[in-house]
Amino acid sequence: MSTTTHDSGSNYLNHSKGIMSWLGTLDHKRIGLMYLWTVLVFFFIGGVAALLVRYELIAPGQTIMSADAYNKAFTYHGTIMVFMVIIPLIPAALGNFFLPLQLGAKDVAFPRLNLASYYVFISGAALAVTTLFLNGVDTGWTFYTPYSIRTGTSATWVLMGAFVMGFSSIFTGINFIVTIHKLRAPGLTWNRLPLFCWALYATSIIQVLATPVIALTVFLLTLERAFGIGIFDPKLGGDPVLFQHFFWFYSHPAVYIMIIPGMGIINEIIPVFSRKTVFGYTAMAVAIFGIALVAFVVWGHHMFVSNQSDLANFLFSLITMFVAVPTGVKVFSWVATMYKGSIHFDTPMLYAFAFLFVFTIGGLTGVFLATIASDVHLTHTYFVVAHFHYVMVGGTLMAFLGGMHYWWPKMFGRMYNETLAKWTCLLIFLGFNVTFFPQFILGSRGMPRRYYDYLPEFTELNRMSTHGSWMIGAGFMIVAIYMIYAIYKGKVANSNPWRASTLEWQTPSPPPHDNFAVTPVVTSGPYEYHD
Amino acid sequence: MFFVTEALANNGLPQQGSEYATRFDSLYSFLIWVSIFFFAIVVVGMIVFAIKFRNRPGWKAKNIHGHTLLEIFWTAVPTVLLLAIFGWGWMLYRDLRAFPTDAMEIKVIGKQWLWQFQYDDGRTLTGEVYVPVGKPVKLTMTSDDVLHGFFIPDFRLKRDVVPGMHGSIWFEATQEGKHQVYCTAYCGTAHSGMLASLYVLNEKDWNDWKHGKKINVAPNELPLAFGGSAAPSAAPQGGALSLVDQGKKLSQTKGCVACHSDDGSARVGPSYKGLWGSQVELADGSKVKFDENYVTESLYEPNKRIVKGFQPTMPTFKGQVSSEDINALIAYFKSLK
Amino acid sequence: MSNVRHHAHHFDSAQAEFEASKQGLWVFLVNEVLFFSGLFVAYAIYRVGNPDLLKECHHFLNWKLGATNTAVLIGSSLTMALGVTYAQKGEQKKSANMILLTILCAFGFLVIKYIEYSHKFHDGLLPGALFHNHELTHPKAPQFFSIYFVLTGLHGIHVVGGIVVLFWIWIRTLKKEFTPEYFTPVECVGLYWHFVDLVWIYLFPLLYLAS
Amino acid sequence: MSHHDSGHSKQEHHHHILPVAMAVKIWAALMVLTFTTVFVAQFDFGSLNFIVAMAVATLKAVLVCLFFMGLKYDDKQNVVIFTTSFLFLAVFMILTFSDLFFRGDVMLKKDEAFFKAASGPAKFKKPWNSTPEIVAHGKALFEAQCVTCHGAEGKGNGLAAAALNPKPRNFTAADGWKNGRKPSVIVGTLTKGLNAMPSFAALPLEDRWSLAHYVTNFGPNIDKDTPADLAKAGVDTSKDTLGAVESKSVPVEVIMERMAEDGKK
Repeated sequence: MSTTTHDSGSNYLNHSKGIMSWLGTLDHKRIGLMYLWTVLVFFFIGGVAALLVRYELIAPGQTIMSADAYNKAFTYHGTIMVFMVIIPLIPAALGNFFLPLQLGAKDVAFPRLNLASYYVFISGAALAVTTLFLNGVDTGWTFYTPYSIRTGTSATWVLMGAFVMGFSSIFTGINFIVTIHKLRAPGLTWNRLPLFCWALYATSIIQVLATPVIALTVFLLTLERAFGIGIFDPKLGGDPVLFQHFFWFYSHPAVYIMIIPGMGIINEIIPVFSRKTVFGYTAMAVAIFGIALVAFVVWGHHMFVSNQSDLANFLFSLITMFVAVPTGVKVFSWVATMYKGSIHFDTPMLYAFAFLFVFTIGGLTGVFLATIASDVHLTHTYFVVAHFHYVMVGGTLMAFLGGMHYWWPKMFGRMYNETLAKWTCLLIFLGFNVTFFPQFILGSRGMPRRYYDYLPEFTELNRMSTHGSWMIGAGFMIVAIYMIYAIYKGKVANSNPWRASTLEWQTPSPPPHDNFAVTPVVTSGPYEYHD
Repeated sequence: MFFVTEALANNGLPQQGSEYATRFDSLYSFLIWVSIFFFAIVVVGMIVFAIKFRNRPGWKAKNIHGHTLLEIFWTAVPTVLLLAIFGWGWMLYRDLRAFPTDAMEIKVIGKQWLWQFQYDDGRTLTGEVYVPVGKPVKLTMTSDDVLHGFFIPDFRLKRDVVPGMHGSIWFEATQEGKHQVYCTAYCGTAHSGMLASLYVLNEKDWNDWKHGKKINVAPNELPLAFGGSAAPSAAPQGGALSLVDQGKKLSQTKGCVACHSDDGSARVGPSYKGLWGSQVELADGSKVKFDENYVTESLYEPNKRIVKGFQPTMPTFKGQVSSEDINALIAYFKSLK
Repeated sequence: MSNVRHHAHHFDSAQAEFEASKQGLWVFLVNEVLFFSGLFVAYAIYRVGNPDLLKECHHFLNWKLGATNTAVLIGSSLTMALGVTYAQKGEQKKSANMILLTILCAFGFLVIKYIEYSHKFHDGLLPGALFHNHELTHPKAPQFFSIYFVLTGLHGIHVVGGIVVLFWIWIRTLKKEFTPEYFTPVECVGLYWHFVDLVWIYLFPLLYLAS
Repeated sequence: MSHHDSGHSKQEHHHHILPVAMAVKIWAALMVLTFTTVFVAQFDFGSLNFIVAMAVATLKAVLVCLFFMGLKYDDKQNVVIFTTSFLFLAVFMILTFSDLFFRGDVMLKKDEAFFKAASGPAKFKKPWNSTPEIVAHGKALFEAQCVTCHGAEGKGNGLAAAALNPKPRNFTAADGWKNGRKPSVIVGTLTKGLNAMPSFAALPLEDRWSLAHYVTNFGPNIDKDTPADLAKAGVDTSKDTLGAVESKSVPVEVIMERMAEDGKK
């Protein structure tokens, strides 16, 4: 693989000065960073909401807030974390930064569209967050009708926000698809494409195909609130279950928008720190696409008890089973990749371990919810809450942290404090399991989700869960501190500290404004290590 | 950590209230063991490889690109297993949906934030329902306002209650005594207060109860958060409790406590505490004395005169509370100084 | 601006940039199709679920105006296609006129729509709760008109958007910014405009001719 | 993916230019097709109309895509991309339909089981003849369904009677029976309902007969049905049973009303 070594002090960070040079930049790396900081701010807000929710639940009865305040707290936690954090987190932030680098391109196909998507995102998010200062919103992030039609809270604003943010997601999708089709470096054939790019490719396809539907759905819901168009409102002869179909046709694929990029990152990390190529490259790539496509035909498994027809229940339960097959292939292949490797225990790899551990649990509990009979008992309970946190937080967030630690030296040319990082990884991993494992038991024992108050027999498990949430919170704080410290004071990192072979490491750290002085020519697969 | 072992009893599932529940539990424990098996493969494999192939002097990684047979194997085996699991789950679900023609039917109405149960003899109960043991019972459910979810963990049974639709579930209880009912579809402020108690009675109690005689079954274990312990009423008339206790019990069984506390803390509605005889300020600014008449009016036409700072969301209890009940409630309110 | 166009730094040829932009637009159209999909699903549900619904309702839609609008849009598609052709040939003047014609057709379409809408408003044929027409008694008629208004409304919004971008390329054509080597914007706006026509090609029979 | 193996590989095919004459031909074709579809719509061929309309529309759409949008000469990638969208539109529709058009017991109107004792084998032979068993059965039903208004002794003095005007029928009195006190007549009243009394058509016919026999027993004297009356009531005395015993489906409003009344009890 050809490496381009040119050494001028100029990089994308110091290439031009002044706030305007950032706000108006067309450089995918700067846009990626702006996304990163913005998303992390929302992550903080959503996280605070989460801690409040957990703290309220530390004991039965009222602890710190009223029932209405609690309903708003979990609504904001859900809405912010889904629409403003996990969906843009990896594709828009890390993806924007590293996709062109991994392709050996100078930028994404449409830099202006890229910047536009950022501002669209900001304005949508602003719309949604404004409601914090109005009378809030208490529908839950699913906006189920008819409650979302009746509630007096300013739900309309949040719906508008979701509508607008949808377009930023679509723009990113369009951009990535074309970039991958048209801007790959010479010799970078489809079967030499890094799996992170494959993941982003699949994600983008979902974004383009699914997001417009939620846009329309929230649009209809807004009209329903404004004029009562009677499509979803039973009082006007509408069908509330139809809304759930519309909602989940997007929101189930959206779950894969959230997790597939995470899988992509793990696919990058494990080979690098095992010093060997990924096990079953083709199977990995195919599996990613398998998941992405099946994602579109399983949404009804969110509706097994919604009074949808038994035929639909049969089909959706059957098809849902097939999500587990490609997922299993990926998990097994990751483990197999380590076989006969030479494993380095750097922080990114530790996060990969953590990912495998929790994601496996998340995946397996998914089978419980795909099996229709057990779903009837478990759905709408804390079991579901635990399940999707194991996948979203345990999966996506662990992968994201892994990616941050993996690429930080490339993004800022500085190293973070390795020892501190490892201990924090352990803290977050433990805290995560302490928080969410008890919720499986709470759920199977019958505690419904979105409960402000609960029977005393659930007290200990809830208290345990709340304590765990503090560990996670502390963990993220520490990460934030040492990462930001690293940017300014961390020791300088060389251009390829992990001796990785994908293209983003073939350019100086931080990368120069136009990525590659000479367009690299690819001659072999992405993970060929010979050391 | 006693509570963990206690929580994990029976795979962390609640008591088995019906024959279906026992069959459900065998599927559930099968799923758990399958999960443990695959989890072990992944995590043990990961740990073993991590130790065995850790980076150390003299050790060099072998570049392995894949192993077709192995990959086919771990694609095929899970597929078969998953299809089997699907089949098992579907068979159980089919039983849930096959309604016996001789099932006794009770109509269920969910409204923010209480459950109403209507028997064919016209008897209407709120927040509690009585069924015979060992007889199939069918609940036909609808909602007055928003989505609700009817969930009986002991029967492993759940279904959304949708306004404008009628959905049904059925069960044949084997376990006498009280079974907790939850609302599982988020329905607003007092969502977590929207509970009910399902009492499974033996044949004798059932017949007594049907003919309005007093019965005594296991007392309701509702925690104070939901209004403290209440003995089930020998519906439709009250039992031989003191008037104040009758009132307290009514305030629980009729679901009042979902919205009105007796400790002064405001929920959806004002607390009863110290309300009696006081001048209540109304939404329109005028005042009214909280006395027998206002109590009665508030039960029959709840939204006629709303206390300042609260929403007109209370359903009418016309036809559900007798004048005896009202007297009991009044006595109870008086007792809350 | 000169007639010689320098392609953006991250493409290695104007050709590559053209191909990329065009594909980008195709992907955008995919997203557009899915955006309308929800409404077509809703439409289908009410049509199949209530076979007599459309029989009754479509009498209250003016198929003559609908047909006229179809003709107008097809005409605009022709002028648009010619606009692109002339742009490719470098015949700026003709291209500009064709684009102008397209814009006029678009306005024509909106005027006719306005006439239709005002009749509906007058007759109380309005979405859902606002519906108050006494001749049309079908219980689901309010839903039908919800779907009618949302579908045609969203399509109308797309027409307005079309007018804006058409105007933009019209000005640029007048400024002679396009050459046989560089006409990407004309091509892309063309694709978009044909898509708007495409949607109407289905809306017309589905809403007006349902018997 | 042959020549797309690398995004940077030059694609030196010059742009295809749609000839003016060709464009005009396509336009003409589209106009003709439009007239066709409008013309066809003037006649009623039943479901055929829809099929024709959709076929024509699709034909028009294909023409626009291939020529005006130039897919015919375009990069095949774009063809694939655009067709995907319709694939997923289809998925969306089909799976949503798998629910909407296959709802089983969910909707009230379809939920026969919602009506008490809707079906099952006939309990009595020739239920139009009064027997002790059938009267006993009638008594049970009466106590479940009727006492709230008609009172336990059938005096029309049940709990709800106070609220009702005209007062519920007093079965013990002989006066005021406009249509006589024959069971067949009472069955008719039970089926149709009268004044404040809702229709009990939800009860199986033989249950209505049982009730009729029971309430006639309250009275001073018992009216018998003549064969003529039975014939009038549509009873085939040659048979053993009343035939179909499943309940007539009752309009939704009636049930709603009834539930509302239950609520008030």
